[in-house]
Amino acid sequence: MSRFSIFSLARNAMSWHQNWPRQWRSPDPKPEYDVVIIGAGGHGLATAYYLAKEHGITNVAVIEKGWLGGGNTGRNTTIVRSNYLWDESGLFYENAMKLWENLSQELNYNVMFSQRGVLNLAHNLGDVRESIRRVNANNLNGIDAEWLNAEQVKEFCPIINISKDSRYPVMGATLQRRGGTARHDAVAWGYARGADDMGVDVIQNCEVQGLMIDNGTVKGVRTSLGDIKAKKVAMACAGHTSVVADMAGIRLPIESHPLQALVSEPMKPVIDCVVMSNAVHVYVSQSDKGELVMGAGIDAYVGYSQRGSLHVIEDQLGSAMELFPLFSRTRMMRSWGGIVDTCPDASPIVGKTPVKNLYVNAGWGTGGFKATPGAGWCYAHTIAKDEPHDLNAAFSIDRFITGALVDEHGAAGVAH
Amino acid sequence: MVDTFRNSIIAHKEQAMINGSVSGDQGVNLSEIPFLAQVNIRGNVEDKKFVSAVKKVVGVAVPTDPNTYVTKGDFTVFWLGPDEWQVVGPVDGQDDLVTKLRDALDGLHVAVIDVSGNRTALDLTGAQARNVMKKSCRLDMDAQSFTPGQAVQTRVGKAPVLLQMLDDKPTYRMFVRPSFAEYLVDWLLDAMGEYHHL
Amino acid sequence: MLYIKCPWCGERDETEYHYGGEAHIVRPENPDELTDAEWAEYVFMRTNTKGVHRERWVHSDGCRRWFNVARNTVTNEIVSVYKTGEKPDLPEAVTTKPAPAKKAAAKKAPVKKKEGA
Amino acid sequence: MTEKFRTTQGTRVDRSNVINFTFNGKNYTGAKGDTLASALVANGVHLVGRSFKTHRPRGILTAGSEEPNAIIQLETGPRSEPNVRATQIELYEGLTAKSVNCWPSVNFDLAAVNSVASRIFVAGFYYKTFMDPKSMWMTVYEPIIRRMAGLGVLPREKDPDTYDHMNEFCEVMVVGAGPAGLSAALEAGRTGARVVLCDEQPEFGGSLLNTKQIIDGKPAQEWVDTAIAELESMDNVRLLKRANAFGYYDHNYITVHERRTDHFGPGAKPGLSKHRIWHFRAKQVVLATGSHERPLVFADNDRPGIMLANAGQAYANRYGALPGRRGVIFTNNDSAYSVAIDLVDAGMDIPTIIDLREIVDGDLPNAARQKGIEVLTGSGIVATLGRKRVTGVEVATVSSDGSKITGSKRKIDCDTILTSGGWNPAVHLFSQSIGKLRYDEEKICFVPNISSQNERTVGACKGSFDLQSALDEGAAAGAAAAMDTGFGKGKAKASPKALVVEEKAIKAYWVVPTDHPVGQGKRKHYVDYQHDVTAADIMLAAREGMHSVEHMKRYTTTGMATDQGKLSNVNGLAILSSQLEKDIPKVGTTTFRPPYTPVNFGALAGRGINGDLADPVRRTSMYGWHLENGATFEPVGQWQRAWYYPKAGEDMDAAVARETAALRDGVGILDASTLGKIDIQGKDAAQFLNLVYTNAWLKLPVGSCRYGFMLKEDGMVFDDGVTSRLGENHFHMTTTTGGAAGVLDWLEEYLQTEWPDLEVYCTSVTEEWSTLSIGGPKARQLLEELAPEMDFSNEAFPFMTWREGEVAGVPARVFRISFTGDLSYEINVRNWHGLHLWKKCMELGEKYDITPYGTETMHVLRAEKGFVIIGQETDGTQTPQDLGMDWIVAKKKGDFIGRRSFTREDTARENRKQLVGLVTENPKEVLEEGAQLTYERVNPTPAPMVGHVTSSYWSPNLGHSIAMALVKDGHNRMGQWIYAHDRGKVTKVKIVSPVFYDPKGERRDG
Repeated sequence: MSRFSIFSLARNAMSWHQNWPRQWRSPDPKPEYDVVIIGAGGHGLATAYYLAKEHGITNVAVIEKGWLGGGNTGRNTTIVRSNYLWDESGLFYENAMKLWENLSQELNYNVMFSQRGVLNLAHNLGDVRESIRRVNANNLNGIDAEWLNAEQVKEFCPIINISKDSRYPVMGATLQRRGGTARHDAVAWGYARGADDMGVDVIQNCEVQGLMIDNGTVKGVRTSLGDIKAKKVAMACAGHTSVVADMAGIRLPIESHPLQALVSEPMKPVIDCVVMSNAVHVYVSQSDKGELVMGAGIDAYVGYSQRGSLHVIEDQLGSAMELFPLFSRTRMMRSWGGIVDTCPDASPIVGKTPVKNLYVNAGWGTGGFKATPGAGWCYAHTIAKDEPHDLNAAFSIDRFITGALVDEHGAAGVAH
Repeated sequence: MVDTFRNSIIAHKEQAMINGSVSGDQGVNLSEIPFLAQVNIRGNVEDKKFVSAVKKVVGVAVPTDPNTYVTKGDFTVFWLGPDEWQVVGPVDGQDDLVTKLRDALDGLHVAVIDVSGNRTALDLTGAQARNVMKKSCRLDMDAQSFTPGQAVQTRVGKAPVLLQMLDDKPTYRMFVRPSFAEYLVDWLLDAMGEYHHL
Repeated sequence: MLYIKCPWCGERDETEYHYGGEAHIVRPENPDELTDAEWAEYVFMRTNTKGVHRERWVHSDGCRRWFNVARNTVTNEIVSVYKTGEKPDLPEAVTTKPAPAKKAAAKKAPVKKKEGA
Repeated sequence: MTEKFRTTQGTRVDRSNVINFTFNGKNYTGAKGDTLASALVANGVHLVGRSFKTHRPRGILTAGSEEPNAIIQLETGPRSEPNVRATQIELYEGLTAKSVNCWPSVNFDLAAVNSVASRIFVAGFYYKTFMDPKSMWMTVYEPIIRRMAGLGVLPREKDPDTYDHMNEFCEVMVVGAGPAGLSAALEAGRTGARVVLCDEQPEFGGSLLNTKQIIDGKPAQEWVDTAIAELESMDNVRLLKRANAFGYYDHNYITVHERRTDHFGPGAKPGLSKHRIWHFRAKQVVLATGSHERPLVFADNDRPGIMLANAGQAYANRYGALPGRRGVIFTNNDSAYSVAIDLVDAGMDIPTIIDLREIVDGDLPNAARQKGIEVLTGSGIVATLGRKRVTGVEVATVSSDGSKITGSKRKIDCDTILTSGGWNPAVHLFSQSIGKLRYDEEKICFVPNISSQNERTVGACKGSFDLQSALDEGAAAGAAAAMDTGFGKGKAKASPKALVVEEKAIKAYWVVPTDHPVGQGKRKHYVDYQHDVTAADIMLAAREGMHSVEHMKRYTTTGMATDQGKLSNVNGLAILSSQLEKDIPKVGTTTFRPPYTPVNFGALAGRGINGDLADPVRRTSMYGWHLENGATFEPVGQWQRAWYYPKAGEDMDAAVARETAALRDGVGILDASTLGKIDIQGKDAAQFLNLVYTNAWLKLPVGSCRYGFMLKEDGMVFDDGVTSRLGENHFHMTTTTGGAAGVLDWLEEYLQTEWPDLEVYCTSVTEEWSTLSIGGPKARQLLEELAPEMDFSNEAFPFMTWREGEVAGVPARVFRISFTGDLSYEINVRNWHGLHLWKKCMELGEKYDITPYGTETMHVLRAEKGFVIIGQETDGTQTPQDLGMDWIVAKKKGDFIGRRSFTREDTARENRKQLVGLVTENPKEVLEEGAQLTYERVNPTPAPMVGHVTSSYWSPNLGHSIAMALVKDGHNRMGQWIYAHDRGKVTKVKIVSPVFYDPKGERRDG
């Protein structure tokens, strides 16, 4: 792999950039792989990368019905944080955070991970109580978290309206300084390039049409490009997990919902951090291009349409205007939808399935992007060792039978 | 005897409603009609005993067409659901009405509940009233679609209301829960604002 | 903004309703006789259909009735609206009742072909 | 300064109506009917902006909303607006605007030094660098990038303008008021159906405003005028100008953004909303959105003075503003020839037309030749000259495959280049409606293929570029659409006859060669102007493996600028596919998402920019009194509840100390009206309660009350409340404030879907009743005065019973229940009597020093008694057993909602987190709610947390702090010392019973 750097850029500039190699190949599927990963989003590609890097398993295919990184990886609002409430989630996301912090160097691909700080606003006494509870849990888990009062919030994010008469008075906020944003496409591309370099086949425009299962053990996948044998098959297909799992006769506690986001026209910087408010379904940051990147709430109904209803955005912007009055005169330039797979306890499922050698990584709701490196890392371990890592042991399907849920509605909620 | 103990929850908005109203034939007028008698009836419309008993008291059979109301004398009966109606009568009429209904319906599987305090009423009337409603309500408000004789449960602004089309002036009557009343008044006055500037 | 026809009140905007999740999941008669897994199946497991999905809505701002909607979750086309206890009139391919995993998988094969994965 | 380029013709401006405006600090004049762009053109101003990345000088490229270069900051102060397209803003007296993203000025822009480094600034360069040293990304690189980025500047003040929404319904919605749209609206309108016609322009007519076409032997404008007149005469037709249909959502929901007052100037129309969003629910939709001209991609095709051909035509014909003195035209199709002819007629010198096609023999080209215009065939512009304004071109014959220059170069002087690369139907709304597109090999563009909603596409938007087809298709679609909604017979009357000049085929030619290979020299072929994306960038992306059109777009940022790819998408896609040697349809299509053009946040929020209208604040009947008497409020859901009532000089602690004391020693009064209340009737009512509550209800005597828990099927507590038996088959249920609506929906869900045979009716009466809670040892005395007829003795009116009677002269239900542990009565009176009763209580209670108290004091008092609050002691993960309330779970009554979950492995676990009380080692120390708990003082990281503090208060009555907490295995650890952690502070605490006060319950009887 030719290393990226200012020097390689300069060198290639001399030859008018004619000699840059492909960042990844477009191989035809081999008849058999040790591991076939379904879904070339951030999670699938990261899993392949760590399978190769950490476990030396390189005979791996990542198959994708569309284009790599084209699902939720390329549709989210790029927020990264690890300030989750429960030990299981907090430690899992913190592991991801640590991987984020070196990801550009690890992948030799600038994913523009920008730790500009994430504020989670509190608008009522219940919010305040839960925020402090979460800050303390984070601190004891070694996750950076602070509680700011309204004035400190104003100091950190000067454009925010902390007036007491506001419809949504700001009573304070939690701050995770190490939280921030990243360039979502670059994450997928960086992992794809890294995995490809270690011999992983990333096969795009290859749609899964069935799973080959022989008395309770998965043997491969049937695809639009023909059958592919596999010793192990790992699902990493987010919103479509139920559809693929159904091919194996597996039912999951997952519902897929439309989740909308939008960007404004690019403007000179007005907000330098990430602000999230569960209560009013607003979360916003400003991209390096100057666009306000905002997310809305999840549409209530099951949907695979990658489009939501305008009223969700209208209501969200009403709330946003109360928090950031100056947003009123900018414009929505583009809006879009993703399909988020949600679990009843707002926590993911990462582990084994009732079918031998078939693995599932799903149910991320709105946490998927921020989890990418950690999910890939743990999932790779789970696949390689055929048992979950301590960090994802709690996120099994069984918890819905035993009742040991990891209820993150408080901390995850609609927030991203 | 007149009840001197009662207060409308939006009594303090009276002046604002007067000031916010726009006079003239292109105007629009907002006012409160407080303290109407309101009784909620649940029952089985298949049961002839139920239907006739109600009719005996209020003078008219409960409407079975969704989104409609019928008026007879002092009483107006609104369809709220397949087994739910609301009778609206004159101020102070509720006690008598409830007693008569409970007696008439005794022994049937019904519910007769005095809900006179559960909603107050706002009248929006005048040439611009329809436009104000179009700004406020997601239903088809055009003259051919929503006509006198119709009433719907829906939202005006973000407030749940029972919305009655009274006449072609047009006049809309909104039955709104007291906790939402001030919000609804503020919303409607805001929506009426531009007609001061025509 | 979906436009949903309440079986009683007629067509209203989505905002007047609340979504009630997958339809036709019947509460077990005797929960005590179920294994934990069977109970979890009732409480948590969902079909999450890509394609025509039978789901429940309640007309919260209107008549407060719960009813069923068959909606294509890809196009949002509403195929059928029917009252609780009624049967929808749907093309055979999509009327297979979601339920115990394996059977469902086998049965729903035609749907899958149609909808793709 | 006079309008040097203003012609005597130009049909749509009123030269006699002179308008003064300022651009980049200089004063100019324009005419009524001008856009800012046309006025600038009339003044010979073309340098209007700088590109996003390399800050190259840029000029006005288009005459419409797709403009990528002429992006300006309109006005200053609170009404300033960033990123306005000069081509869209109508000129008004005193208009002030300046270019964005350039410093110190658009003429001399320091950041233009970027272009020096442009050789490094290729597609995706930033993914390849700025990585080392790691620390510099946040400290150096990114801050610089952020400073450079962005276009306009947001005003800091709150928006002084207002916005609103309108909800409308119609049978036929027609989008676009060009020839096709006008015909459609006419035919549909004539049937009497409700018809809406909207167009983003201030005038109807679409392309006919810019061209000189003939309909029925007369100038097309005459037909337009009569059509508009007829439409205006129809009551069933709504006409919306300056109204951009920006979204086509599910179920024929079309959203339109109308700019109501912008053309009058800022603040000129007080009382009127600046913008309005229209929500249209249409039975049928006709899309007549026209098409966008496509630029040709050639060397240095971005200099000011280079313009789309149809834009030049619009400026000359519509606005009477010549794009320049001497222009050449560069095309691959016939349409540009009519532009040449019009411009010559308008007085511009057009010496040459450069045509990429070898054979050019259409009627239009020949007409142009007759006007003495030289036509160079098989030729292309291989270089352009000039910097802040184009000064000339180099032309040469080029190979038809685009690979190279085949002839010798020839220089032509000019100040204007008008280019046409063909046309892209504006299929954005069609695509939003999830209609499927098809690539048309002959027309070289994407056209609508399969509709997915009740919609028809007509005219140029369908790829039917000639006027007659537009008229015919529009009329037919209008009539058919109306018929589908039950209006008319579906037959359109014969549409007028347009004079159609047949056009010869267009030639696909995606990149015009220059004297060095594309990307390997100084000359740049721009595809996305605003983002400085060149053909070379796209080719690089392809080389690097970005083979999906989406990868290419994201890697190069093609189509991500404010025009959202209206100009660049198809060129970009075509260049990518030729690079991959694949057919365009194989490489991909372009998808479009709302909005069609950007829409102001304020407009989308509508009245909602006023937060109090965006989300209702709910108030009780006593709210006004609380306000007047200095209450501080706490938001609980949408409700505003009195939190505490500070007297002069009191802080919260002092106020709460005073209020709690009153409750324990005297009498206090609380507004509890927000509790949910549900009337439950029917012969199966008790049985129903047995199913939804954990405890038993069949035997509850009439006149008695009982506290209950509701669980979800997962066995976790989700609501609680006291329910009273009013009659054998009649109950009055109360719920939490936040839970009210949810609980009623949930009860109905089970009644209607699971147990339809139960004879039970549930009705919300939350707001029928105002609820006052009167508590404290002196409560009984006060009640006896308030209601002389009633007997409040313990014998006649024991704890957990209710009585009906007259209180303070009004009918009331009095419930003897207590959330404080002390003697307490909850009085329910009709909502409109609430304020009266409250005042009466204050009046009669004065001698007992009656004290109004708020939610904070209520919370302290209930905590002293160990009563839980749903949502504070619970978070959806607690069973009744966890809360130490096994007593509330009936063992024998059989099934109830959630019961089965108790026996699941984790739920049955002995050592779950359980509710306990905590006292601090130092009794004066009050724990922080949300403090986390550990068994040991010193812990590793991560520390093993065993629970958290749910409630914590200073208890004035007990003289020490109290707290409630959920602690792992807490019930077995009474008396043990553990540790509370709050942001570094560690406090030693003892596990005790959560009942701190009057454990025997002796005080509740007074």
